[in-house]
Amino acid sequence: MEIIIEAPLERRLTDALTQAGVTGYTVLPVSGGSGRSRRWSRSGQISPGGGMVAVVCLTRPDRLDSLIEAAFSVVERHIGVVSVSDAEVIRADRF
Amino acid sequence: MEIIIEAPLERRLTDALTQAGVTGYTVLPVSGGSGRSRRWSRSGQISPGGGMVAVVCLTRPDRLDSLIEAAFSVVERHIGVVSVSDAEVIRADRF
Amino acid sequence: MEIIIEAPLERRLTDALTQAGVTGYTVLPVSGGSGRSRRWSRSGQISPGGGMVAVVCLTRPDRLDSLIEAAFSVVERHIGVVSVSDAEVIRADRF
Amino acid sequence: MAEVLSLAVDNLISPIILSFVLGLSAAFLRSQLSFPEAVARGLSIYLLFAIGFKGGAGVAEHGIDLGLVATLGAAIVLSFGLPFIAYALLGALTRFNTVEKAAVAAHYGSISIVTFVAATSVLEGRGLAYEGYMVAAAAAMEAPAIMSALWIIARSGSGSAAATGLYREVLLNGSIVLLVGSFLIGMITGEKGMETVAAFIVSPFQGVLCLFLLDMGLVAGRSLRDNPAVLGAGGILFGLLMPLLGSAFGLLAAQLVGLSSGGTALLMTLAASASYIAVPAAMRVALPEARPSVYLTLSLGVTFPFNLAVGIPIYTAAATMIAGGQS
Amino acid sequence: MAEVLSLAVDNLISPIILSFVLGLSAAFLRSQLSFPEAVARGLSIYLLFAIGFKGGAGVAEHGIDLGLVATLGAAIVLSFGLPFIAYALLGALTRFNTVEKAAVAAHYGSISIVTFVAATSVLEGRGLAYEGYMVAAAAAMEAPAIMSALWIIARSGSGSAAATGLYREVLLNGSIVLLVGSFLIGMITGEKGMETVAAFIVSPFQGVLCLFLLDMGLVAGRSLRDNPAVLGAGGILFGLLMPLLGSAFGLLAAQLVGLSSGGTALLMTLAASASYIAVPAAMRVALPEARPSVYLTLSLGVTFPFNLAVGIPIYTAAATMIAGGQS
Amino acid sequence: MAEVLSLAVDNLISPIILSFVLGLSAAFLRSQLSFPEAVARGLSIYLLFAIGFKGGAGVAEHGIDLGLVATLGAAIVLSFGLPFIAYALLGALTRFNTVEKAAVAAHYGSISIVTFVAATSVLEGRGLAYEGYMVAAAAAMEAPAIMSALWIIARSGSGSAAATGLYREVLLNGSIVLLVGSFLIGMITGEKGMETVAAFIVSPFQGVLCLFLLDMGLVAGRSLRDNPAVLGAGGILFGLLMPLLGSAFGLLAAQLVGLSSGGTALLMTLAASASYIAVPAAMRVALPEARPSVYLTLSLGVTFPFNLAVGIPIYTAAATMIAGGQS
Ligand SMILES: Nc1ncnc2c1ncn2[C@@H]1O[C@H](COP(=O)(O)O)[C@@H](O)[C@H]1O
Ligand SMILES: Nc1ncnc2c1ncn2[C@@H]1O[C@H](COP(=O)(O)O)[C@@H](O)[C@H]1O
Ligand SMILES: Nc1ncnc2c1ncn2[C@@H]1O[C@H](COP(=O)(O)O)[C@@H](O)[C@H]1O
Ligand code: NA
Ligand code: NA
Ligand code: NA
Repeated sequence: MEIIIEAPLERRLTDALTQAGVTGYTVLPVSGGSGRSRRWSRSGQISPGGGMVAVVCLTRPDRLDSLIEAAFSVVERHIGVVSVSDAEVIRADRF
Repeated sequence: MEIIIEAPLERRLTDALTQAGVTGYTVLPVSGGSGRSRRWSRSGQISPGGGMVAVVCLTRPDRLDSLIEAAFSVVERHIGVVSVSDAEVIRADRF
Repeated sequence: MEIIIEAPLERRLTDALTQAGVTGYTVLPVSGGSGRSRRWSRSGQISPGGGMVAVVCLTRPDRLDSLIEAAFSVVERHIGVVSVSDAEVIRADRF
Repeated sequence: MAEVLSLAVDNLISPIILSFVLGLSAAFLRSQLSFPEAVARGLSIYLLFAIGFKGGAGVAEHGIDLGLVATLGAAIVLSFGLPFIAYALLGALTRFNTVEKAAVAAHYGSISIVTFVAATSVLEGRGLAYEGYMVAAAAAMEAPAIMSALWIIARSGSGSAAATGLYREVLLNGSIVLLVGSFLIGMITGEKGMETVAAFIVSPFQGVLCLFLLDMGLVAGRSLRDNPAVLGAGGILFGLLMPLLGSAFGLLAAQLVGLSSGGTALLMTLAASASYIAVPAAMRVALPEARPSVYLTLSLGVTFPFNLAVGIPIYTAAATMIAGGQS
Repeated sequence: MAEVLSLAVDNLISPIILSFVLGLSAAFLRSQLSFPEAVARGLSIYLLFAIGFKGGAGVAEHGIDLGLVATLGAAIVLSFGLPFIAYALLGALTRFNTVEKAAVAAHYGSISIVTFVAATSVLEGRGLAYEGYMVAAAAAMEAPAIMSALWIIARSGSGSAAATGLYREVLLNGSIVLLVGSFLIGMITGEKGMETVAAFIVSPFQGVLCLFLLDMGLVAGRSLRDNPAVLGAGGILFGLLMPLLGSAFGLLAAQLVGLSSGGTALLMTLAASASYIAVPAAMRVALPEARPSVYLTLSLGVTFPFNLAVGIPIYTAAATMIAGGQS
Repeated sequence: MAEVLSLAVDNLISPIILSFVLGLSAAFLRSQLSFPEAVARGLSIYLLFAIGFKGGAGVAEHGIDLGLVATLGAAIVLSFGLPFIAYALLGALTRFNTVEKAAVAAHYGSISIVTFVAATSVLEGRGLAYEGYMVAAAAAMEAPAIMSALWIIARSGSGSAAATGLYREVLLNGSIVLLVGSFLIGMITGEKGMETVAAFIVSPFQGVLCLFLLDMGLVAGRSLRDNPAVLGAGGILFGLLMPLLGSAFGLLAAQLVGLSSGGTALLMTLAASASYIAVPAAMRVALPEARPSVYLTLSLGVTFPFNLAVGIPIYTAAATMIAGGQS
């Protein structure tokens, strides 16, 4: 599952994911983008509110629904995109 | 769809994608890599020409072909990689 | 194939991948994350040892197994996650 | 009047303003000049630390008096009150919806620390002293306006504001903590501390400010360029009138508290300025329906340049005329 | 004793320490204040370059003597030896497993260059001179401790250490190369070189150090906050005792080598400090089973603040008392 | 000759060159020392702003004269013309294909601003004055060479150059805008402006340049190390001969225009230097078939160190001998 969301919400999202029981997640910086709202870029910004981050979360399929719900409870009213794709995790014993 | 391309072409690529009618895209910074041409790393560089960026674009399958074409018109002669993978977008009403 | 691994091991991993015969890879910076071991974030860190990186590697399915093995020989005892997902590469003549 | 004009011209051809103009021009010419995010944030950390420390060292030198408490009180009242005035003015001038009006109002009750810093450097250029604790007043004005905006929303019933943990986040946001913290350090270590760090925080200050304003010009210019129509004539008018209105309240408050002419100019500047760091981040959390393009373009693209180029000289002239005898 | 106390108080209300305290407090208050990684690394590059250059220029001024060689020898012996003492003390105080004890031991044999830098700035504040080549001693102490730790592991038979290419990596890690390189540049260009760069590396030094320690406070505070229980009482005790023990060996070595009182204080500080840059990175490669939360929290969260606030004044006082006559 | 040698030795043991050598050595030793991209770009922003401002302030002090116009004209002609010479020399010395020869030629017609900055600091070290508007000449030489290269390609019929929007992009690239902008600011604000920012842009300049050249050494060293064979003996020879050839044309142009000896040395340096920022980015867009490893290794790995270590002293000596009487 990959979620692109506004930076000020990062902690709220990761807290929600943790509560929903994910074993881990990874946050990637995003340097710019465009969507319905506007085109933006991180260069020169000083406001942590200006940017987005991408949160990637590998999880078991049966946990997915509760995760999506958790993610949605945070993302819902905000700018952002949630997508899910199949991935096989090699060290699966962890999950 | 994910495109890894030289940084000086970022704007040309996103413009082409926008003209091809994508609803949005996200640009991720890339810190290094290796390909046929050479191994490179961003550290210490001052030239915006030296690096690559990754452009991720979620889109409907039926739009994909025209997008790929648009992306190719830019990427064709340059260094870069285009890949496509399946992803289910949760807020699909947007696309 | 996507591998999230501790930054001090980046070179060892990419060397192993290169020896295993990949045609290329891309390194993305990671700004934070959480896993079994702990929650961490890159902000304010000066130690290159503190962070993680994500290494993305597109490859032909038949090469995958030897790649995974190569990646594992490095990742095995360390903190990190390896995942594989299907992706269609458009400029396939390269691989 | 002649003095205002001379002040204004002097101000306009200072390296600081010209650097901002350079950034603005580069953005409009679509130059690819840009500062890495980390550099921009590094510069802002420097400026906050330096201005806080200088303020604290100033207080250490002159001693704390009742003025500090009174000024902090006045600052907080201003920050609580100005959003209501802004909200009313927005109602008269624009067609933004309630949520957006409230979000914009929060920005104008809060402050822009760079505008404050630019004003201190104009004062120093004129040899006008100001109370060191004005820095504390600036910090005190960052947050209250957000509460007023949320209160407006709650009363109007239009959409709930998600505020769990928000107050804590805002009160402890990076710039407030850095400003108050370095203010305290300056106050505790006083003259002796100042000596050890002056070569870092005093001498190169103006130059760093130039680079920072160059970056601000780039960001402001791009936000204006990318969102030309989002404000409308009414919105732009608001962005020019509100600082003047705000500064009038600042002048009133400064008179009540009995600030020096330098301090008066600074309180006017604070009241006139609009936030573009702390409040936008809070609004993304609390009022996500409000468009960032509206409030960022207004505060960064209209009011910030207005204050920098025209506002500060006006406030300084007004302050020296009215509060001149007191300092 | 009175002098130690006065030194300690003086030290505690310096801008440097207070900046660290500010960072620590911000982290505990869960403020979102943070330095971009690039800024933090930029500051550390500046500090390493400046301290190396100053050391080299100092050597150029006073000439090289046998003291340099003897001091380097003593430093290397200390770095090799201290891990064994740390390992034994950890055995007595904690229940960490062998791999973790070895990893921690490596950190305490190696050094923290920022602690060293803070100590030089305390010495300069007191007007105490020190040998320029102490910087070279610092560089020489970074790596040997790692070999001792791997030797401990190899002997105990508990898990193999993956060390292909590790020594090369450690000996050529960024901070050693930068420190030694700028030391050489300072030595070669001497007074004349110093003149051209003094306005960059001398005057603003203290101020940059403040900002850097502010960031260190943030990072140390977060590591303490996120891992409160990982150390246990025994671990924390180790983090407080080991620097005192290490500094005693440093004092002994300094006496044998005949360092000045300033140099003695610095060698004590080096012996007392624990690495949090070079060694953690090496441990991630060589002993991945050891938890970073253990060794980072100990070295960054316990020993670093201890040395900064309490240790350095003690070492300085001890050095001036014991080596005082020699300088 | 003796003077050239003394100049060369003096130059070689300056902190600036030694910092570059340190970076080069670290890269060859495969040390992991590295500057974050944001720090490197921040340093380059500082250098461009400072050198532009100083140039402008110099012009403000001495007044504008016809020399400025003539020098700009000469600079533009040089930048247009040098690529043809480079292209011919490449044909004689290497087996690169047409596209690659054109791409390399564009680099040598354009300029390296850091080489220019290093030359100004050598001149200042010798007490040689130069015309402030040389900075404008540097900016003027960045772009024309690209047009010559595209013209060569178009005439040879080998592959079309994709140039939509390219000229605009190149003319408004970050370094030109920053250089010209700060030049104008320096010119407008003059001595008074200089006073307010001197502590930032003048005093620490040399030190910042050291750090920047350290990073350049790392980057240049890595590019040499990773692409040892790509140039061939002919390519390397080109990288050493072309700057000498270019500087001769620079000398000629300077004589025609009547520059002072300092200005002559700078124009020679500009003509001798090769771009590694603006032109590579333009080539990635316009001539993507040309390998970056060829032109970057040549300009950054061969010509840049050559100019820094050997070229600048030669150009300075030649300029003082030939143009000496005029200044
Ligand atoms: N189709 C898309 N593909 C990839 N990223 C997108 C897409 N749409 C939106 N985004 C990202 O989500 C952010 C917010 O989108 P929006 O809510 O549409 O303004 C944008 O700035 C992009 O970074
Ligand atoms: N197989 C691959 N997997 C992932 N990234 C790749 C791959 N091949 C190339 N790349 C990326 O694309 C860039 C240019 O590749 P190339 O055109 O082969 O030189 C490299 O620097 C990598 O960042
Ligand atoms: N389920 C997951 N999804 C995405 N990233 C993960 C996941 N688990 C762990 N990671 C990443 O891998 C790193 C190390 O994980 P661990 O080895 O579990 O401590 C974390 O810091 C995350 O960046
Ligand atoms: Na205000
Ligand atoms: Na130690
Ligand atoms: Na040239």
